[in-house]
Amino acid sequence: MQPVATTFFFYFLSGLTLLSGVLVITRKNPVHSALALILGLLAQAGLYLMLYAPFVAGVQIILYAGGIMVLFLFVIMLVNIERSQKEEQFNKQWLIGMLSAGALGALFVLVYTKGSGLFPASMAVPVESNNTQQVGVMLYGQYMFAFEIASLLLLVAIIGAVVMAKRRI
Amino acid sequence: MTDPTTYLSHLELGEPDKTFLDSNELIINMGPQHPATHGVLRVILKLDGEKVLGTECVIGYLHRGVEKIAENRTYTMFNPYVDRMDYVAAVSNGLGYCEAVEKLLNIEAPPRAKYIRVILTELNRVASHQLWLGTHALDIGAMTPLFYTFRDREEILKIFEKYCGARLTTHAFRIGGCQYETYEGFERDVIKFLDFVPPRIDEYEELLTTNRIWVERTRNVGKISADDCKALGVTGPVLRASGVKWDIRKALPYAAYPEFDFEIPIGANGDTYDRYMVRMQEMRQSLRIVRQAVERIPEGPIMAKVPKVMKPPVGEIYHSIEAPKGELGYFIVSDGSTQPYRVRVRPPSFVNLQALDIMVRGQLVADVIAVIGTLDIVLGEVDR
Amino acid sequence: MPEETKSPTPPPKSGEPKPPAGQPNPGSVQSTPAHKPPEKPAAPAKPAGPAPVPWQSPLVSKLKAQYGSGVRESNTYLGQNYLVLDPSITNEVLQILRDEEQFEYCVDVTAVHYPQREKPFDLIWILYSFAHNERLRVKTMLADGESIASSVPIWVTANWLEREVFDMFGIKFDGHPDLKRILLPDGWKGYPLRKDYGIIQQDHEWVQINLGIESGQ
Amino acid sequence: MLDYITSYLGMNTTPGQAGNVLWALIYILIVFAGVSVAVMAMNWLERKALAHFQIRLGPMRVGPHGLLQPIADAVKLLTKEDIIPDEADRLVFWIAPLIILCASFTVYIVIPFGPTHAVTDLNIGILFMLGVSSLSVLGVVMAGWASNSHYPLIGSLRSSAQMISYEVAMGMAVVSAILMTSLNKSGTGTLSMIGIVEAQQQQQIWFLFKFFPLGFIAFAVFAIAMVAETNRAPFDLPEAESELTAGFHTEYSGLRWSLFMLGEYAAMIAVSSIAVTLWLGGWLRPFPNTLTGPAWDLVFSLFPGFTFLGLALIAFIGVIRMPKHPYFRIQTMGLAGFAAVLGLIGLILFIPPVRDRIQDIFWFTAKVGVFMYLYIWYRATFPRYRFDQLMKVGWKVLLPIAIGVLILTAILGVVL
Repeated sequence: MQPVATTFFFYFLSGLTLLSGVLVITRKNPVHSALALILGLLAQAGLYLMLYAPFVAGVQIILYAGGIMVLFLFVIMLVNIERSQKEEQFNKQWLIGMLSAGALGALFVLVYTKGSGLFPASMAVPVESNNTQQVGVMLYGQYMFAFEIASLLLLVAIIGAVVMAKRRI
Repeated sequence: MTDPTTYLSHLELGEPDKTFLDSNELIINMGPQHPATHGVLRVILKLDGEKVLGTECVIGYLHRGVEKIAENRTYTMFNPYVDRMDYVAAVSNGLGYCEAVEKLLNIEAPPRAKYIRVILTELNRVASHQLWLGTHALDIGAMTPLFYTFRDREEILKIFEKYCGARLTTHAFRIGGCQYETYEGFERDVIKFLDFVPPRIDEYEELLTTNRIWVERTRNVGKISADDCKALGVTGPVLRASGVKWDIRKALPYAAYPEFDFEIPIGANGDTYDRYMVRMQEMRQSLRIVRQAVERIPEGPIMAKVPKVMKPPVGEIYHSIEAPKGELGYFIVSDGSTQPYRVRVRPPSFVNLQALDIMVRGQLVADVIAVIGTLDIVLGEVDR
Repeated sequence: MPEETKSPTPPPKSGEPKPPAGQPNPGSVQSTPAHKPPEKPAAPAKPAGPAPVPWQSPLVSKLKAQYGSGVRESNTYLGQNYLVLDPSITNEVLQILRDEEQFEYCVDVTAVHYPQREKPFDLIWILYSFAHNERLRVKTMLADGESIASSVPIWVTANWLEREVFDMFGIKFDGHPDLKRILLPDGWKGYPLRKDYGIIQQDHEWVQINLGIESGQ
Repeated sequence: MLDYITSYLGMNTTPGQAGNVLWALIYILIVFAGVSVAVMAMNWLERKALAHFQIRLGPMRVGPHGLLQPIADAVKLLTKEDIIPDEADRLVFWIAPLIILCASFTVYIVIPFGPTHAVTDLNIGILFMLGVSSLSVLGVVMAGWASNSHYPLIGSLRSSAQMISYEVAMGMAVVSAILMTSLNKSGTGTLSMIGIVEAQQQQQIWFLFKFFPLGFIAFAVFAIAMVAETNRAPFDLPEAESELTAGFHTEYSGLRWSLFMLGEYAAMIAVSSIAVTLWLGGWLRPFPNTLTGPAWDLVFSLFPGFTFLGLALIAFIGVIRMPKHPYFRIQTMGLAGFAAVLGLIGLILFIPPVRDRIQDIFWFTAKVGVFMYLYIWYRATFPRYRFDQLMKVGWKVLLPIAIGVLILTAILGVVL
């Protein structure tokens, strides 16, 4: 499949991601913020597609946009929105925020200038047609250990959430 | 017996379940224009998520002052008014009123009139139960039984219409008997109906009785024990479904009921499913009574000798009958004039509705619908 | 309005004049054989009617022994038993009736208004006993404004029934958990089933404020 | 222009894969229009069939046998006043139906009506379908919240909880079908919708019957979950009329409401298409490997034409049975015209080139039609589940079954 208007879509999706990111933190209404976040996640899924990673894009949509964000919305809807709208939008930790943003920016600049040699070149030639298989082989082959640790971590998180939420089990 | 104070219907009594984070209490107003409240019943629900913590019924939207009207009409003139209370079982209302006044006048309807009364009342019971079944099933989400029951109820209404010209508010009986002799072919029509309707009842049962979803929706929903029923004054199929074998037709017989052979179906658990089964059985028993009555209907007059101007002696009387919904009583006080001094209607729906709160506490919103349906209330009777 | 309340109504239509064959057997329902030749017309109900006869039973004697003159009357009229009690002992007697005499089912609570009387209100409980298959009416007389102990602690069902009595007659019940109007709207003025309340009378003020119309008629 | 048409006819892949943007756009238009028409037809069919289940007639007034009723409804809905409640969140209220509509129509891009009759064939086709259709939950949640009213809120909470729960069981059932695709000679599975059907063709078995009864159980799980996923009876709690009036779209009216309905029916057709693709051999005709040979090919290729002729015959009988009263003249003529159009279509479908190209679409549509009928049948038969029971069925019954089937399928796949 021939990529169409790649540059345009890249800037369009990146811009959309940034815009929705800004909206997430500036909207007073938490539901609007969550919706903006969903938009951002969808734009990211588009970016994954452009990186020839359709499986990741699909998973991004199913899990994040379709699943997790719905739960977010769920919770937001049930809390008292009037109160959250009255509260101050930004808290007083702007200095720390600035510092961490600066550090992140510096990292990005570093990667952008020096990055070409940092990553193995073989990773950059995925084959779109069997992308899914590749992900599977990688996940259950090379990164098996990391994958299992992650799953264990998630299990612990689930148990912890249940313990914390349910005072009486 | 349970401590009565636990029933008192006040929203403050319910406490949200604090075990799961901070539960969200919600007060929801169901009705008076809600599709499942069968009229203009308004129920204020206090919810914890979907769990019901308490309810409060707000009634009276259909109040027409029937009892006040009675005091300003003569005994005969008030007769049609009673049809407007439980309008789906108008014949029963009329029967109760006529019998109460007859008792007060110390007269008795002739046997043929009594038989006609029994036939029509029992047919009316079937019609009322059919309407109940259709709407109840519709509330629980089964659409189709509604149409089936209405189709068959139509046949009963046709018999009513042929007999007295009216379908719903029939005004079929008069004080002292019946005004109309049965029409030509009445027996044939009734027998035809009796032959045709049992398979139809099987058909409703086929759709519901063993339907897993139906069973799950109704079993253990709106449970009420026999003691609670008695304490709350709940009567009719609701009481019987809780296992109390009490039917006024047997306990304190009236009209021609002692002459018929029939059974009182009872349930065991007092849940919605049992009430459903009891009513289904009752339909069959009613048909049995009607068949006996039609086969044995005596010849003779249909009207007792009733004075032109009815002036019952000073005194008071309470007479009740087994209406499709429960005990329908009339407490009539006479001051010796042509107009009743006081008519008090003891409406089964009104009293049964009081049990709603205890029946739905701790259940889910969807069960409130099921329980309102299973109580079989008619707001015309609740509010009078 | 007044001519509405008591109009000299001409005798209403009362059934077709068929040969009467009623058997005047008051108060009891007897088995009638299926085919019975029309009997001789029995005497129609006499205007005088049957009089209440005293009701004798262990229950009555027990109550009389316990409360003496508190039990004003104990009669049977048309086969139906009733007690007339003094308001002060009514609640206790009701409690006894439920606990000891198994009148576990309170059928109805209602009232009647007799404006000419000194104590204008009759308050009536209709009770039923499943065990004895027996009905009983308990009556008491109340003056206007006099209140009486609520019977809700005895029978839960009295809750709404008493509310209705309060709504219609303005009789107050002490200790009722939630005594407010039930059929009429909360802000309504007047008690419609009192005899001095006309048939077309209504709370115009309420109607105008809440319904935005001049009159409900 | 001609070049394009010939290029299409010579195409042996979907326009999306061929990179043929114009044809892809035309396809999108055709699919969009086709689905809209199908939704209207479904609407008529549902009302009519439901009515006959319930001893009623259903729509009879607009057009012969109510055939034009969907059009009348559409006109009514479009011209109706569009009410937005004062307290509603206008932006979200406005976006919600669009999201549902987009989500349920976007999935049609990858539905293969035939080996080449799809807009495109993504290699993550089934994943894409599940992902995009899961987005419609968002629309439901937004609609319920934006209405700023209790009933819609509860409706949307129920609905989203329900859709998320059943998506899990549904996904598991789908995975076991995908696993079956990898059991061919080359040993590589696929997520592509076309690939899945081709795998069934290759293995000469519908996945419904593969590893009997495993395939069948997975299919049953999916068939139940898809009803819940589309909020239809007996899982229509979000719209439980007797409890929540109309659930999440209580406050909607007119055009916006019709968008919800359009989305719902489109989603019904979409999930049925998934079921058909995964288990019922997609566009494959019945018995493609036992009843082979040119003679059988001819017989099966005549089915579409005969079906339409049969429908025409039914319509014609309707014409004959129409009352012979001047009042019904226009209706009779309309029905006769309808019969003629059906007959004409049937005849066209007998022309060999058309016959060959239309066959796949016909079989696919016929299988989807069975599901549509089932939807109506359920609605006429079942009462409604209660919410906790619904959750119980989803999590405690369907999900374990689906996982069990998945594991067994995997084991069998390795062993065999």
